[in-house]
Amino acid sequence: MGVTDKFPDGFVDKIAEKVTDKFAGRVDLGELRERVPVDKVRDRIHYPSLNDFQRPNVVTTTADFVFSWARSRSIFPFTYGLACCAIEMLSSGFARFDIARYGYEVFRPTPRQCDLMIVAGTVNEKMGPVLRRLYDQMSEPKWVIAMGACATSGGPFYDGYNVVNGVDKIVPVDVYIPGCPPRPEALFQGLLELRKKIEDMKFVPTPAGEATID
Amino acid sequence: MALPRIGSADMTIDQVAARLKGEIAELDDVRIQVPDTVVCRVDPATLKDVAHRVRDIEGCGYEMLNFIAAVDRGDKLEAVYHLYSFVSNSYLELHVGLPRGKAEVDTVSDVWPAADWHEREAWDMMGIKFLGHPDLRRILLRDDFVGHPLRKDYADLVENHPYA
Amino acid sequence: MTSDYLISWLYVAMFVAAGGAMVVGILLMSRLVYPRHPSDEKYSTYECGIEPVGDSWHPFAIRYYIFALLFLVFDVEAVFLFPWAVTFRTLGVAGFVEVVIFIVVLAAGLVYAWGKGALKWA
Amino acid sequence: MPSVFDTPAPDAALQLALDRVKRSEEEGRGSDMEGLAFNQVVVNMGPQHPSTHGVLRLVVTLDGELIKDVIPVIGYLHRCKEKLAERRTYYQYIPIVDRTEYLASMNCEWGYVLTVEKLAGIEPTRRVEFIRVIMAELMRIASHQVAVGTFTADLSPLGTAMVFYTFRDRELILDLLEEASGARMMFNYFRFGGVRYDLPDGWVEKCHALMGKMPKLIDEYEALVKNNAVFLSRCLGKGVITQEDVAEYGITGPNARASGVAYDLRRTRPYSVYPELDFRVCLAEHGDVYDRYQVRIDEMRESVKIVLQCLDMLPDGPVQVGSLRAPYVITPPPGECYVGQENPRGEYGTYIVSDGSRYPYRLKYRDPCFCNLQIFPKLLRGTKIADAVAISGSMDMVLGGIDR
Repeated sequence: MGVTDKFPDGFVDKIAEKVTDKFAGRVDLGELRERVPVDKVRDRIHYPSLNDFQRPNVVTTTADFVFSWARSRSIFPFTYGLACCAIEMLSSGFARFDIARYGYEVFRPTPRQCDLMIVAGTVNEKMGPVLRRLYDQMSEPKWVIAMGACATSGGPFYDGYNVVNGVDKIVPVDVYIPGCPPRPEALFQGLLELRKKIEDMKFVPTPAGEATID
Repeated sequence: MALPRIGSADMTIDQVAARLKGEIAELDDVRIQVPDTVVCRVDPATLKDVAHRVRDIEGCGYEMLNFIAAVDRGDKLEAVYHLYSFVSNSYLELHVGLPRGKAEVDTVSDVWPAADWHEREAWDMMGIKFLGHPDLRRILLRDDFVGHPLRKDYADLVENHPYA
Repeated sequence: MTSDYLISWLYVAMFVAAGGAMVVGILLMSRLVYPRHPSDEKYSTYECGIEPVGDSWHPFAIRYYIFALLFLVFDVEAVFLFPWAVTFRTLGVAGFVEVVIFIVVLAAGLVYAWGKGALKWA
Repeated sequence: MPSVFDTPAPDAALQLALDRVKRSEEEGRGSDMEGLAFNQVVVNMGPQHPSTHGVLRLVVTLDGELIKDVIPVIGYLHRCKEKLAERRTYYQYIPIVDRTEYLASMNCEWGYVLTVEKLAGIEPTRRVEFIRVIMAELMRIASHQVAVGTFTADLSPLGTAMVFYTFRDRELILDLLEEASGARMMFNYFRFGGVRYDLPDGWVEKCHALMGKMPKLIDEYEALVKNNAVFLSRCLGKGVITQEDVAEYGITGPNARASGVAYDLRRTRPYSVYPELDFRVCLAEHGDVYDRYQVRIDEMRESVKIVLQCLDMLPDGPVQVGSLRAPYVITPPPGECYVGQENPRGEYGTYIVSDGSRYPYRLKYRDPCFCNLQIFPKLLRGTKIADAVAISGSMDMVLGGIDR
């Protein structure tokens, strides 16, 4: 079933003619916005996946073991430094405290290539929508660490008129790290807490009420 | 052109104050805040003219604007222009009293380009409108923030906060 | 006699098949495993956290084309140097001289482009 | 739920940039390319960008590689510090002042404490003055190390090596500060007329040892990038600040001294015991990106000399004026006052209006980075994107101070 015959008739050559206009002169392609809604196409195609199993079996449990081991040992954090905690996060990346010992030293500036968003600093209401959009643009599986008192609950600026009291009002948070700013060792303890959390992720959780062996 | 060497006109702070009082009549209640600041009040209407003349007095011209502090004095708002002079190495504070309801004053961003952002911040925080300012927008708060938070009568409403 | 000729082609076929199978296998396996939550926000363009405004479908400056062209020439040159580097020892001096001529010709091209100011932006 | 495809409403700064582009195209100044109608792209070097060293957003109008216009947008870290001043007593407010310029919090505390001491008429003891100078100069070295390190990290491969050197040595200084005050970054160490703790014994010898090593370490930094062609070609002659700009835009600190303006508050408006110390005000003459880097390196050496002198002249005596109880409740007489203080980034001070109660009536920060940032549009117009990264790195912005 070719792609073109799904469209109303004449739609494709309308696009072709528009495109030629575009390069010939300056025709605004504004109305081409409602081209094929991409998410409809994506959802209709269903790929087989490990989550389709109802009960955990030998395939999913080995996959759990391999993937949770791989995911927890090498997370790419997202350089999302806001305030003073960012300087502590920065100095935890260098020689003295060396985040590389845990495998987390690859700090990625774009949300596309990272798994862990460390919110290091105060989030105010002008930064809220930006933070939410960056969180949405990260690819699954993704986690959030609220580093420092400001990200956890507004910190010393809790009664500011412009301060969001805690990042969990905007994004779901996995690990909270107290401190203002938390020492790099505290950040590493937060990362190890997150590692425990990732290690018991399962593709197919055992149904409730069933006994588990381990 | 190079700036004058700092403190080259070695005048004491009293000579500077006397010079200012003599040169510019509109400055009233000129007093000295030891050790290095001349404080005076200026009428909002004559501010632009005073600003031009204060900067261009040869001998102790105030070329640099440090900051503009917007203070809510209860009955009236006040803009404090804090200036620095390289030649006489002294500070000058111009206090401009503004009525609370219609707090408007001429901009000085053409006299000192540094005033551009300070005025935008005074507008954003205290609601003092600067007439003739090239681009008077909010500088620190969200564009859809309601009210001026540093005023004493600012009511912090819940609707004003998307993530309350 | 022809059999070992065919067998050597068999090795090539097996090599290509293994490569292809590995690529397809990895792609399929990843589809088997990764969690999929497609959403519009996720597929919005990333511009430092701000919603981009305006259409990105418009003609770019012509100078980018010149830089792309120059890059392409020297990229292809690098591709030609790889096999030479592998058999460098067996080719002896003649091989070396040929490559030097090859590089000098391309370097002349670069010098010409440099002289014409193609590398300077404005 | 708004679909991704309908064009979102741009916020004020983006709208302003789009209007300027539309206006420039109507007047036919669309693009400098001879006769080719390439329209200009408005792009965000947004709040989350590796090279802006914090949450500064630049709405950049691009014409190919050249920057046509830049509109800085700040406020993404505005934490309402000036409003919080009205709800904290003078003593409670010291930790908040730490967090304005989080790279040099000792100097910020000093800026605040100087003003309150002048307002309340408190005179600290001589030993406290020397301890304060030592702490402030150590913090100046640490702050310049971060500034120089992250600046060179953006520019050249060897520069990224330099970041590791500077942060390694910064840790040594933070150890000293932690030993004296108990914290690595947010010290809360200054009090009105004193400091919280006296120096632990053995601290002076450790500080002496480190300061003895420091000049050799600074030579190491310079050796990395001194004659590195990539670094020099990206720094020399870029982003020149003239002396009129310094006066017009109120630029202070290393950015002003790089243009030859000898405006250093430790000399022009001496406070504390600086008149008794001899040190050189580091100047340069061109005011380009390289000079700003060079002035910071020289200032690190000067600070080492200052600390060594203070360590030798450190007198004995109490570390707190009056009983330990007195500084907690301070009610300065009604009045207003501003004392500037030389912060690693420029003139930092708080203008405090007090009405005689325990809470400041109004507190206004004079933040160096807020004033230094205003010259960005003038510096970046007409340069290339790569230079914009170099220039913004050389201005050394700390967003905690800009947004307050």
